[in-house]
Amino acid sequence: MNQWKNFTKGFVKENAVFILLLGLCPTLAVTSSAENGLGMGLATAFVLVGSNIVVSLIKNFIPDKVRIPAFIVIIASFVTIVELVMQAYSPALFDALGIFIPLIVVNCLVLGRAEGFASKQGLVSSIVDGVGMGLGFTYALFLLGSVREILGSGAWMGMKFIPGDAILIFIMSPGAFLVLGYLIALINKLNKTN
Amino acid sequence: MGKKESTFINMVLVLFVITAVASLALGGIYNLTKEPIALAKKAKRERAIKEVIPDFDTLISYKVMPATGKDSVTISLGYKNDTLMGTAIASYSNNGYDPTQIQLMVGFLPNGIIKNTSVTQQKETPGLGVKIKDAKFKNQFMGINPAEFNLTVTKDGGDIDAITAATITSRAFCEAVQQANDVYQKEGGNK
Amino acid sequence: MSGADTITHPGIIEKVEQKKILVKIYAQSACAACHAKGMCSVADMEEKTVEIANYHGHAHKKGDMVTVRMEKSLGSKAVFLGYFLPFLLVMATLILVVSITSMEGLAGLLSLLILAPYYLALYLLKDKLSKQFTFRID
Amino acid sequence: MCALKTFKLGGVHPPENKHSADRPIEVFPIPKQVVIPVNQNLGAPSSPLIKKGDMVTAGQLIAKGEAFISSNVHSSVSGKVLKIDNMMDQTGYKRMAVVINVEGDEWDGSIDKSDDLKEQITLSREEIIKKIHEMGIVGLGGAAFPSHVKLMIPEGKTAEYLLINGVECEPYLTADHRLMLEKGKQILIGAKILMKGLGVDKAIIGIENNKPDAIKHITELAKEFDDIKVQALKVKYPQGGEKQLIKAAVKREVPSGKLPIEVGCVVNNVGTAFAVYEAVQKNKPLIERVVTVTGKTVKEPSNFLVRIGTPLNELIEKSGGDKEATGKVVSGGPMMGKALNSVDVPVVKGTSGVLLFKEDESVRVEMKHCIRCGRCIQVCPMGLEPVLLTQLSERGRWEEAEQEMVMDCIECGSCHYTCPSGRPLLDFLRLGKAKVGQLIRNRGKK
Amino acid sequence: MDYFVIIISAIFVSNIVLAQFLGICPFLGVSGKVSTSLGMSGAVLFVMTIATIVTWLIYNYVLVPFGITFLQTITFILIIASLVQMVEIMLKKISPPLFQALGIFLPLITTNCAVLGVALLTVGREYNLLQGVVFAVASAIGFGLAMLLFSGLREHIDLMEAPKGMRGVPIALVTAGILALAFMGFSGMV
Amino acid sequence: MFLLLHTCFKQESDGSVLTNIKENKEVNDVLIFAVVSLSAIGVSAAVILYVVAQKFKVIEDPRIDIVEEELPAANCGGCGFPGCRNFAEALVKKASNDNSIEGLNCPVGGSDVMSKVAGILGLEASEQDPLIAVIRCNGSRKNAPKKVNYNGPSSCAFAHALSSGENGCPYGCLGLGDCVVACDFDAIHMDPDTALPVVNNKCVACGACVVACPRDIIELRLKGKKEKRIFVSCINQEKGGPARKNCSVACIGCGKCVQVCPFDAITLENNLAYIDYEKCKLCRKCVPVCPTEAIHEINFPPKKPKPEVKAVQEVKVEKKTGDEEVKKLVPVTEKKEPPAPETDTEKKKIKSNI
Amino acid sequence: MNMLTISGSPHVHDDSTVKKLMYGVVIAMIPAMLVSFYFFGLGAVKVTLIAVISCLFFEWFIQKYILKVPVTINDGSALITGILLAFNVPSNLPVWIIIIGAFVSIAIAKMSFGGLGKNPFNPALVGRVFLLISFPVQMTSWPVAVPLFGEALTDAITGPTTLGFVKESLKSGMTVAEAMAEAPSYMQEFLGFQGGSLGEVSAIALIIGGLYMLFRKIITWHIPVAYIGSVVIFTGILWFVNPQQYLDPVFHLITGGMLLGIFFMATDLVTSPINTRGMLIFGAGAGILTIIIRIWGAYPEGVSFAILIMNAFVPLINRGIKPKRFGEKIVNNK
Ligand SMILES: Cc1cc2nc3c(=O)[nH]c(=O)nc-3n(C[C@H](O)[C@H](O)[C@H](O)COP(=O)(O)O)c2cc1C
Ligand SMILES: Cc1cc2nc3c(=O)[nH]c(=O)nc-3n(C[C@H](O)[C@H](O)[C@H](O)COP(=O)(O)O)c2cc1C
Ligand SMILES: Cc1cc2nc3c(=O)[nH]c(=O)nc-3n(C[C@H](O)[C@H](O)[C@H](O)COP(=O)(O)O)c2cc1C
Ligand SMILES: Cc1cc2nc3c(=O)[nH]c(=O)nc-3n(C[C@H](O)[C@H](O)[C@H](O)CO)c2cc1C
Ligand code: SF4
Ligand code: SF4
Ligand code: SF4
Ligand code: SF4
Ligand code: FES
Repeated sequence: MNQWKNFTKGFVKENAVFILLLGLCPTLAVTSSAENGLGMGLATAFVLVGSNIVVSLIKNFIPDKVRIPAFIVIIASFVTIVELVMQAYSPALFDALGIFIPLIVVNCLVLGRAEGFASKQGLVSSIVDGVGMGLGFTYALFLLGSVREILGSGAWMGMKFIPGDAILIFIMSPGAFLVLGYLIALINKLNKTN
Repeated sequence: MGKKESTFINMVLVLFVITAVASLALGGIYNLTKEPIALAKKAKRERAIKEVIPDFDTLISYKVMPATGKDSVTISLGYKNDTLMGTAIASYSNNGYDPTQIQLMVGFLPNGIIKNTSVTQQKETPGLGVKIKDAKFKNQFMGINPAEFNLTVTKDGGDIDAITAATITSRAFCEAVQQANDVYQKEGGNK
Repeated sequence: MSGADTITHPGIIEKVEQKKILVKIYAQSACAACHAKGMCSVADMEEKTVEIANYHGHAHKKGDMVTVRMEKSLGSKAVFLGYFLPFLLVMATLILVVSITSMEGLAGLLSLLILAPYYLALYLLKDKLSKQFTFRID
Repeated sequence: MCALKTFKLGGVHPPENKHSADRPIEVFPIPKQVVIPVNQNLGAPSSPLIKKGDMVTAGQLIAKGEAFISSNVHSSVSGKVLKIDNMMDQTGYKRMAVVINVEGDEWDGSIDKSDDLKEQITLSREEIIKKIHEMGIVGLGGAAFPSHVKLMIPEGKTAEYLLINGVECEPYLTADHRLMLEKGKQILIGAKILMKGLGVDKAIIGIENNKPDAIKHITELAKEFDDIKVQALKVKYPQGGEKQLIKAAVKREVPSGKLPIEVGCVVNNVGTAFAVYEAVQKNKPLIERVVTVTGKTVKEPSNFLVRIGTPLNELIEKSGGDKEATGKVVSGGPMMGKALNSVDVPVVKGTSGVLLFKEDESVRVEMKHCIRCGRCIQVCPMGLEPVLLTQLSERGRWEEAEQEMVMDCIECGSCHYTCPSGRPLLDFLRLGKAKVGQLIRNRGKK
Repeated sequence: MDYFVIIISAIFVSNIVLAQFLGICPFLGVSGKVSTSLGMSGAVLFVMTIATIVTWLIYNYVLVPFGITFLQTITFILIIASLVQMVEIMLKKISPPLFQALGIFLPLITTNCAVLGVALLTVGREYNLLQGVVFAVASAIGFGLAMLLFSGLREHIDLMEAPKGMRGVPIALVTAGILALAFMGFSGMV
Repeated sequence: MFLLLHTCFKQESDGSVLTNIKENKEVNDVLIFAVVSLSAIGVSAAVILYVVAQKFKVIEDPRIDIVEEELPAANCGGCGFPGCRNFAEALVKKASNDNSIEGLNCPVGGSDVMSKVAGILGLEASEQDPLIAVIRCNGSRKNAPKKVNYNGPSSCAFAHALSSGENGCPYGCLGLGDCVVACDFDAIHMDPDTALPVVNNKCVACGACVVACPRDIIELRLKGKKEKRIFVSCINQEKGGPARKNCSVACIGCGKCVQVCPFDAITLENNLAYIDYEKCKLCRKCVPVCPTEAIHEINFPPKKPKPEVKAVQEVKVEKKTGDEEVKKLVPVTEKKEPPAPETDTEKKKIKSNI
Repeated sequence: MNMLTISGSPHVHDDSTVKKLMYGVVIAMIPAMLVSFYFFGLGAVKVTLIAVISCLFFEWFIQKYILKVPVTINDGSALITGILLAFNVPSNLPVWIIIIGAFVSIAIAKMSFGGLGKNPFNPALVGRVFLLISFPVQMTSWPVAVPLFGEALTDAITGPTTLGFVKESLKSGMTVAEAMAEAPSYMQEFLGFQGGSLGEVSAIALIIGGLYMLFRKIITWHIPVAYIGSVVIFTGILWFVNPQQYLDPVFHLITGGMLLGIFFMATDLVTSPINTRGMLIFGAGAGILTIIIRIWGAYPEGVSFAILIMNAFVPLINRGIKPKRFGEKIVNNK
């Protein structure tokens, strides 16, 4: 039960993007399509789960004062792994996400979970937390990407359903801010009425 | 609690171990993915080449410096059963709308006619410059003979209809194709 | 006394010593206002304690809520001394060395090294600085 | 008379409506009962010297101001003290007042009741100040600031100019105008006395151009005095504000938070000058003043010479005020005056007029959001930003309001007058001033 | 590339915050007040410059020669993190009052992807050192400009009291969106 | 960690590449370089951070976090600190210095939270009885009809500064709701009929409204057992006559309640009775003796003989008796409108957002 | 006696109201509107009507059903936004695009911030720029102005605006003289014989409107004068240095949306600085930015962007530039 709560909190109550407003750079930058959002979300989730696991495993061996650099190294390693693997097996996505893959390192979400959760909790909880938060992040990016793609390109997951151009601005930078702004307002409202 | 204390030795040691392990692991992964990465890059290039010249089984590539640009272009000759099927020239232009180079693959049939073009890299504005990838624009280059065709946009007196509201990108595209043709004429045409 | 041109912070007196008072300021500006506060603990959110020369001589005791103020111009002066001047130094060295020697590595190294004497100079001037950057309490 | 002068910054020009301008000053009959608040001036309250049942004469001292900034109060009538109690005053709150049942009209013996003009100034500077203090003279321009205090120039400062404020920039009011026409000579002598009290050799009487007869009259009279000049001023509210008047007449700006003496000026109202004349030359305390009763529901807009303590109600009745059609009664002018809870309150030293509004005039226009038009800034004679100050005040951001100089506001109301969104700017500014003032005082205490 | 082009591009055309989406967290988090955002911008300017120099040196003189450029992410972040902490401690040691006056922006910068992003972009675009530094400085100025404008707007919005549902982050994001829209006017300038 | 790497790697790659590792000589160089450089950087970082840590770091007491978790996160400032976290810090600090957290209280969380916090810090919490805000004015439209029209911003603070208010009582509620605005907990709202604020159970006794009211009408009083409380709902200090002139339910300072109170809980000062809530035992003796019904009882069961009558309005004074002894018990249900001086013709709406 | 009313002073108010102000602007826009109807025929009427109706509708809908606040569509501000939005688009813009523009103007740029008076950015311009970026093709094909009522409805003939045309020519290496040879004469432009958005074609109509607003004291002179001044000085210098490459100030002033922006959009009370010193800076900044964008940017027209960017500076200007305070500088002539 508790683990379930642990797992679901990342979706609604503590959603990284909509509620905690963490990792907004990739959120805004790569969500010009649903697919990119999904890819970025999954990449982040992988790093999150991986580093949560490692941190929770070795937390007792790390002196307090080097814990941040140690965590950074661990996270950066996973990021590099994602970078390399994605380059090898999904080069198109890698191109699309560009610089934001290495920037997962500085996503406060990842470090925050490692530092705030995994370094204090056991392995199972950490995994559950990582998966929950990661999927929550992924779903947020996916949602944002979907809205932007539908409005901006008249397509979803690459499938075009209106011919010609849609409202281009939604796949450009102002659109990212606007859509996220109104999504957050909407979600706040839904949360309140619930 | 079994937490290690923050003594100097401890800290250095732990960080050393962590970084060492991390770098080892990464080195390992790097080695493992090196090949696939290279393969992926190659595959991407070959896919582009396949798109612009007829089917081939052997590819011979080399680089030349074009007369105009700063960087070299790669020429790939596609052979099937030792007959030259076509020449693919990876050309580029720095004059797109975005500072990022526009890179194209231009395929010439042995008779010098452009078979097709393919965009391998671009970061033009979505909805505008990106349309160079669309058939409507690209198909203008299919099957033309550059010798009797003015490879510039209509606005500059040429034969190519620019993308609406994206003349700059269209120009850059034409420029790249022109460059490929120049190189082809100089290098590949008579080989 | 006019409240213009000063930066104010609410704080709580931590310690009263003979000649000075230590006041803990609630850092309401950056971290406290940051939504990521709970999550981000990269450098352990820090509480600032400032020293105040107790020249007013009025009775303050531990635990009092007070308002700490510093002249605004000093804030920008601090940014200037702490960041902007060294930044200018680095840039100047870099450009100078590159244009003279056109060795980039050397230029980079030198421009970083120039910071050492700069901060040393600051260190030597530290007493003077401490006098300038004083806080007052109401 | 030289070219029209005025102040530069801001200002508005509301319709003048000076209906009572050609109504001579009428002596108002002594009422049956007067209510004399013991604190009628700006500053510390005075303490009563009499008790219930005492008999008093007109001009008798009944409350003494002991603090530095406070002033004496005299009985305005003769009769029996009914009670000393908390009575409602013009603020609507109850304050201590002396209630006197009028019996006859017996004056204190030392007062020279005659109409003779007494030009010779015999008292010395110190004696003048003392006399003004004793006679309970306060500024009649509105603020009711004890006049003797103004004459005691702080160390290190010197006065250069005496400015006599005959501007009367408030619409409707004509008390000063009539006084200048009818008692011009006395005012000039009063000015001379004030000059002597201040030790200055230059005086300027500022009069707005909408009173050409007063300008002409005073200029004529002033020819006798080569050190008193009349300055005609362009019509613009709030020219009568002392800082504005100084700016207009001598082109000096009183620095923020400072008094006029900072730039060598002292400003006094024409009514004050007249009261000073009477006090010094005739030994008459401030027990009566000119009050304009006017407004759209007043049949005969009038200027009355009224004993302090007379109920406003009687003034309104005498001038034919239509109470049924009246929706608002204002003590003072329409721009700065105070709306009254009730007309059963007495005339005090600071009452310059009673203004009755028709019912439909008395409710303000509907308030909307600020549209940031900046008009309030353009009309603010102090160069403040009322729109910003109001927002800060609404949100309780007092420190910022202080930094934006809310304390400089002279409460002229030009901003509110002109705001197209009908925002009650001055209301919030007052609130802000009160709170910021508190903050500053608390700071001072520590 | 021409320095002028780099500068105009980094400040206006491809503004690091409004067009590149780097450093959004401090952009939203620390922009409530103009004074704070100024302090933050100063710190970013300094750190970004120094960090770019150091990472450029490491990249070109260590990673490239040894063929281990794949380690760039991990080395860069470590370097930046310790650099920031070093500056912090130096300032504190040298002049505690100065440190106090500077506020607490430094730790915040560690997790700021703008610094790492600029370092990565610098090596990714194969700038030489001077170009890289110019790019970093211009990016920092662009960051500062965006921060400054945005904090001004937020102070204004704060005073205006947006409708309940939009208050806080949503309205800030909408404002940022319109700001980005306005900045598109600079496009095509390089 | 290796295991993990291995698994994740296994998922993503095909076996053929694995064999490459040993064959490739260059590969080992890369590995060595990687390890050496990264370790070097890592160790230097460690050294730097060590120094930093040595000279500089303040380790926060981990209990702060735990305490903060317990706190309601309302950040209302009711405790006197800028935010919940600051309060948590103060709690932990005080606990470790003085071994008690006396004097610190979270009004929102109440004694529940405080005892939990005390538990965390290993201390006994001082039991704090819950308080609630009480409106000490009943000068509703009916009881104190309006005499003038207020036409200004909806700000009690301003109206207070401007004049004595619409109903002429210089002490009473102005009805413009500064307290409502001040309350972060949605615990006060204006009753549109009476134009008086009403406090509901959401009140956490943070005191924000007490500060906001320019007339000091609101008092924090003991919530009382079963939420029963008795208080004088008036703060008018005028003498009886003037007070009654404006408001029919004003305390006239007759002192009857003082005499009748068996516990000496009531004091009379400045023509005004005040019930000390610590002394009051809720005996209700004072309620019926008050000639003006200024004493309110809340949440009491109705009195036995007339169960259908609402407690608050149980007694009604016969108007204009003058003699206070002659008063009747009149059940409210039998009455129509309480007699109010009929000068009020116009129904006053609460001034909209001025 | 009646029940008296109490309130703080002052007790009188001048007769200005928000409504009067707003309808004054509407009146000032009438000449330009008539000119647009004359030149672009029913297309212009249609665009104007749709823009106005949808702006009013969105404002009404949002206030009534979403924000649940009193509806204020009568105050005229949404009407202005609608007209100005129409003024800023070509007359053959598809209906659905106009509706999107109106939605963006009202819902995003105005109501999200709370409505009249609270928005930091000019709603009509946000709408227009949004459309310009989202629908570059539709937003930049202008029917040629045909001074025959009804004729242009067929909208077959499209051509660039004078500004776009000249810019394009200059870019492709022509000199100013060559480019201008084919452009309409200044007199034609002044009267309105040129392609372009609805409201921008006739300089004279805009000037009449602007003078009317100045006369009625709806706007002050500061922003227009600073704007025009900076444009004239900036382009004057460039022109002086190289008249072959840069256009003269008069051309810049009377072509494109310059005058429309100067008189009607830069002067929006809500989104410009609140004090006159700030207005001067605002106007000058907008002028310089307009020219920078016109000459070096991708867009031929820079007015909208320049004003929007300056809108973003307004809070800083308001904060930093204070009106001249009384007693600020002691100017005592002794
Ligand atoms: C945000 C933005 C993005 C643009 N993207 C492109 C683009 O990708 N390719 C392009 O050729 N023009 C692009 N343009 C337009 C050019 O700057 C320029 O206006 C246009 O290419 C001029 O050519 P035209 O004659 O086709 O309109 C863009 C403009 C803006 C404002
Ligand atoms: C806005 C404003 C308008 C004023 N208008 C007048 C006026 O018309 N006539 C006048 O005598 N005093 C006016 N005063 C009062 C003067 O500022 C000043 O206090 C007075 O002239 C001093 O003279 P007194 O002390 O004799 O009253 C005004 C004050 C303010 C703030
Ligand atoms: C964003 C953008 C803005 C443009 N603004 C204008 C303009 O203001 N005036 C103009 O004549 N042309 C303008 N153009 C149009 C181009 O300069 C070009 O002349 C036009 O797109 C030709 O397109 P067509 O070949 O489809 O007719 C603009 C183009 C774009 C992309
Ligand atoms: C002089 C003046 C100019 C205006 N200009 C505009 C404008 O350019 N765009 C607009 O949407 N509204 C304009 N309005 C209307 C109104 O101020 C605007 O919609 C507000 O920004 C909405 O809060 C103007 C109003 C006035 C009085
Ligand atoms: S009332 Fe105050 S703020 Fe308003 S115009 Fe007058 S001086 Fe300025
Ligand atoms: S006059 Fe009124 S609407 Fe205009 S700025 Fe001032 S407060 Fe706002
Ligand atoms: S503001 Fe008053 S009513 Fe609201 S919770 Fe605090 S004490 Fe209770
Ligand atoms: S209780 Fe006080 S604050 Fe509340 S409405 Fe009444 S007067 Fe205003
Ligand atoms: S994700 Fe970029 S700064 Fe936070």
